Amino acid sequence: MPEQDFSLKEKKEVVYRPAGSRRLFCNPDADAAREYFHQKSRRKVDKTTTVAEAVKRLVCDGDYIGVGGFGSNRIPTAVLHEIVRRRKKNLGLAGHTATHDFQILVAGGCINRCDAAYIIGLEARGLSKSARRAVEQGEVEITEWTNAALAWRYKAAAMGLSFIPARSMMGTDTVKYSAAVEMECPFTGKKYLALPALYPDVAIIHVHRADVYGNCQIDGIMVSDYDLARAAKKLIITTEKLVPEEYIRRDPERTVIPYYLVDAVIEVPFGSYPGNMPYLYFSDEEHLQEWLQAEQEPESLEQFLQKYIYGVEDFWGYLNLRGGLARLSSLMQQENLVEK
Amino acid sequence: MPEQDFSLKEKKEVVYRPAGSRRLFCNPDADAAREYFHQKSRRKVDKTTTVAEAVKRLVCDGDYIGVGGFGSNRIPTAVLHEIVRRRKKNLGLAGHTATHDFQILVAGGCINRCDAAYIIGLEARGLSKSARRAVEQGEVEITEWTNAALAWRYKAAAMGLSFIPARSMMGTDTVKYSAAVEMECPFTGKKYLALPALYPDVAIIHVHRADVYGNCQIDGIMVSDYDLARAAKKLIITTEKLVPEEYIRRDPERTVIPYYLVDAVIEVPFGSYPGNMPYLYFSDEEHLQEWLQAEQEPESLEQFLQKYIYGVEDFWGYLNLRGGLARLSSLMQQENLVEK
Amino acid sequence: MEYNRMELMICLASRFLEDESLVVVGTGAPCAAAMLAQSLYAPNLMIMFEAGGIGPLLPSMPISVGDSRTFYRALAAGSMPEVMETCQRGMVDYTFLGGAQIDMYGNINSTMIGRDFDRPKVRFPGSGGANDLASFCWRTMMITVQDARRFTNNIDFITSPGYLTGKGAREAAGLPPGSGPYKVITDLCVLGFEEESKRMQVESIHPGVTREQIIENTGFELLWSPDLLPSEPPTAEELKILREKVDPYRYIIGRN
Amino acid sequence: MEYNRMELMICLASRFLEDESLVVVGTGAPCAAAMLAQSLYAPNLMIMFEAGGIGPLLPSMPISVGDSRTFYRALAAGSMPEVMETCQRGMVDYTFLGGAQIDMYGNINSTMIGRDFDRPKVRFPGSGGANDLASFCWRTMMITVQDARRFTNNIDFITSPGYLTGKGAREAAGLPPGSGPYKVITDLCVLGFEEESKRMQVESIHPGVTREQIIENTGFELLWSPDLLPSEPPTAEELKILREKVDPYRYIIGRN
Repeated sequence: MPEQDFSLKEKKEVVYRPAGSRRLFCNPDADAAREYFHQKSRRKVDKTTTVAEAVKRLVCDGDYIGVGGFGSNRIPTAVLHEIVRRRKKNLGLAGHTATHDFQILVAGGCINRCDAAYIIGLEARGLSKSARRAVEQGEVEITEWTNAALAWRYKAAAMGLSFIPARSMMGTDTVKYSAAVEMECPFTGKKYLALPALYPDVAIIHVHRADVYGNCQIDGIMVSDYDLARAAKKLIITTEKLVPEEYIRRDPERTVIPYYLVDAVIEVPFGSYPGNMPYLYFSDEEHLQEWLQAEQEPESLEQFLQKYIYGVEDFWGYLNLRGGLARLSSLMQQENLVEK
Repeated sequence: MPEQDFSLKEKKEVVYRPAGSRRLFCNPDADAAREYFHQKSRRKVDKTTTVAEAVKRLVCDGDYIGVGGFGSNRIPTAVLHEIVRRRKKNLGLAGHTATHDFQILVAGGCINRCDAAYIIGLEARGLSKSARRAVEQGEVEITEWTNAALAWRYKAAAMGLSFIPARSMMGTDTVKYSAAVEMECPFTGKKYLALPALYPDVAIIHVHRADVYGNCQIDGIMVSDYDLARAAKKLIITTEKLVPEEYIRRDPERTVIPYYLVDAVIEVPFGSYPGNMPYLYFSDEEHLQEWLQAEQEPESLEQFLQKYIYGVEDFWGYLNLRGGLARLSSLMQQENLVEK
Repeated sequence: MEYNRMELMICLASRFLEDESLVVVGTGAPCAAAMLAQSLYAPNLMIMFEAGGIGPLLPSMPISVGDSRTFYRALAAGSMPEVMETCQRGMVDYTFLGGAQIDMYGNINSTMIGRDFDRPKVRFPGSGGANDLASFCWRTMMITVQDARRFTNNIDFITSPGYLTGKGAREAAGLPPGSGPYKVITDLCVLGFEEESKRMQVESIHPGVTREQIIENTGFELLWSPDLLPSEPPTAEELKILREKVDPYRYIIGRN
Repeated sequence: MEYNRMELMICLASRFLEDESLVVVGTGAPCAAAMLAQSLYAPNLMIMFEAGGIGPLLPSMPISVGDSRTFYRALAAGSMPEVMETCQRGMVDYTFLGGAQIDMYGNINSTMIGRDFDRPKVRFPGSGGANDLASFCWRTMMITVQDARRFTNNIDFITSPGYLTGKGAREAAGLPPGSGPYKVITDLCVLGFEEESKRMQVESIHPGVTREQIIENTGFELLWSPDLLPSEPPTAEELKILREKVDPYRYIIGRN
């Protein structure tokens, strides 16, 4: 067989071109991130706290946040409500299929910038009127991406890089309104897009099980949370259930988030409601429609937020207003395909 | 807060420089790989076969192969022996902690080129004399890498890319004897290494459980097999146990290799012997020492190979020569820390 | 047998999905078409969802591409990177997209109406995974009602790539060669893309629809296949399975 | 209390590992040092192995960095990319390397002896993960016997980076700033690296060892710390735990 050699034989001048003209909100520099991670505590201590305390301590005005799950599935609703309740301002958001999560944060006026792949919509359920208005009126500054691009931007950060190549977005307006760079492959000379690493200031992820140190298990699809948990500087975990460390050690291949990534752990049963928590409870479609309806007018939205978020002390208050265990029990039956 | 913008504002001329002078054995072009994957069968049919048949059909002289597991742990020994027994020639190998696997293939004279991160040694057990001799005498052409570099080269391929950036190897002779390229980050201007994607012609992975279609579960550490399975053009799976498809569907988060990646499935209980199969059986250290001893002289090695590989019909023959179930049962006890 | 236009589109779409292939779908009509294909034409068509579901036994229509149904008794509950990378690697044969506008090259807008990005007249969700799927999957399909505002060359924003400006343009932009739009299934006709120009071309006309109707409802000049055929209406078997098994609660087919 | 040089080196190394930190170790002495540290000084030191084991309760010394012991009742059984990326991201504090040669900047050779790469006089395994760990982990340590052939500036192949050619050279080469060699623990002394020159410097001398012995056994000119101290010999407690708990079968400490 011929002795083929696919290596680059001599130096080559190439050009990096901005492929998009929009703002890159977060510093992609891996060294800056390394500095942060260098000093990040690796203490293996009991990190359980309350949602209120975690948001107070770890979510600062101006922070850029990443939300786990997939819009209306396995989202950390309790923390999102608390961010609204504490009237956090000027947050940035990674809009990687941001549906109900985006809707909550925009309704609360918390977001002023967004890396958008999917926003405003609630998939098959329709569009959020208030989120749409906020974007149409320029209240939220947008840089465009795609779901894969944001997933890979997390991955680049999780890998400790400042960029990663990709092959989508090219040729479209999506890339023109992004902050990606056009480059070429050093080996093949083919055109590639360079995506900047995305290191969010804080990530919030809802999981099925965690121990008090923050070792976490997630059932069902992972979406992008393996990478998001590693990319984020600060990480807040809400969990359906606290389990002993021994439980984690019994099945170590199930640990997707090890404790040293985690800053706070809060047990919040039904913490993804009205979202769908795989194997536990289905989404409350009736209540999501109530949300969409309430958003038709600013006044009705304000009343709605007053009732369900500002007017209750915590997530338990919200769940009780929503019918408490009776309602949740029917969502559990739906999830498990129990026919009545 | 200031409106920082980390994007590239205008075009920039940069230089790609070969960082190493050695041969790049495999084509990193993602489009060439896409062409292959385009025509690769997605048939969900019973793919069970024999080790002999799989090697005959899927491992061609000259192929570049990737081996799952970690040198002496969860390696596909039965297939490696068959490759030797069938006297396959001029194979290339990804030497990502290649220990006993490398030792077997080199003893059989099957390898003529190797992307080397860790070769020749058997970790704490010592060095393989015949593997060492083959490399020292130039019988195996070497390009240097590191374990992470090879892991990421698989990852680049699994992602469908032709390259991926990395931050190790720089400044050393390791990189000078690699085929990596020095480049810079489009966002930070910092120096990076570009690693070429590695799409092996064939990968061989031993797993704990698979169904007849090739949906696989692996217990314990994954090493690089998630990416290797996706990077390879052809994929041979040996499994400790065949399970019904229903078993796979019961716990879909455990599927690390879906069927459409797989070309052949062979049930080979104890298929990693004398390697360590997590939770099932420990490595046979006595036999690995016997290997190292036999390699002291070419004649003793030839006798050894004659006895254990050429002289037996299949892997059962080898296991029987090694003491069969009595021996295996003691390795099972060792693995499970049963004290006698 | 009577049928509505949604049923017609789903049945027609289902026939284009070859057996033993992989398809990434979203919610709604595409998912219904894939489920129908599995029942009738392509028992080993494997359905994937961009959030990570791979090969589920769908118990009902999902409401989100990431809800529990998308990995119910699945072959794998993976991740978004896993599915997107499988697409980027060239392993995925089909995908379906939707959008507010489509032009004659199959470029799709699902981002905004208006020309000022910072003050869009109407803002839509954006790409989601659509741009990625359109970039990577070998054959992109679309199921949509057809009207002249939607089928327009005056497209405000190209969210997802069709053939961009014509033959070779995808490759010149850096997109993987050989992929691109395949079929557009509307309530009036089935459209493909002419090989040389990569422009949209009518391949079959639905029962009761005239050429003039199609022209009226298209904002750009259409090509017409030399082998123009009447669309085969849904069979009784297709309709039975679609109504009884795929979408018994008429979530999708009731939207007509 | 009597002790051999392997026991001495392991005990000294263990004292450098701060509690609440992460360390990637290999088999042998480094693993023993980390286990000893966990028992005495750093109960929440977390041990990782490059093949994927994270936070095991090690039941015995592993024979491979990927064997079952490395993830026995672990906090996570991950992957090689996971561990390497955790290092590249800057989350890992310590690592230990070995090698056939080391120079005054802490550059390590574990690849070959000789100058012709295609016909090495002696070929060793190569980097494995060593180069990666030396590039990424904040503090790299080495446990080794000291002799003039091993401690040489006439190093045949730089497998893993120390400070390369001195201060700033790692950064200039593109390696992450702030990382690098930290301590070299030998059978004669403990060496650090002088801040300005990044050259190896003796920090403490083991009981019964003379300066002359150290000089004789080093192939390059050493620096001497102004705060030069005698090395603290192993305590009875250290030896007890090392012998009874960490390495009861004397796999490592018996190698003296």
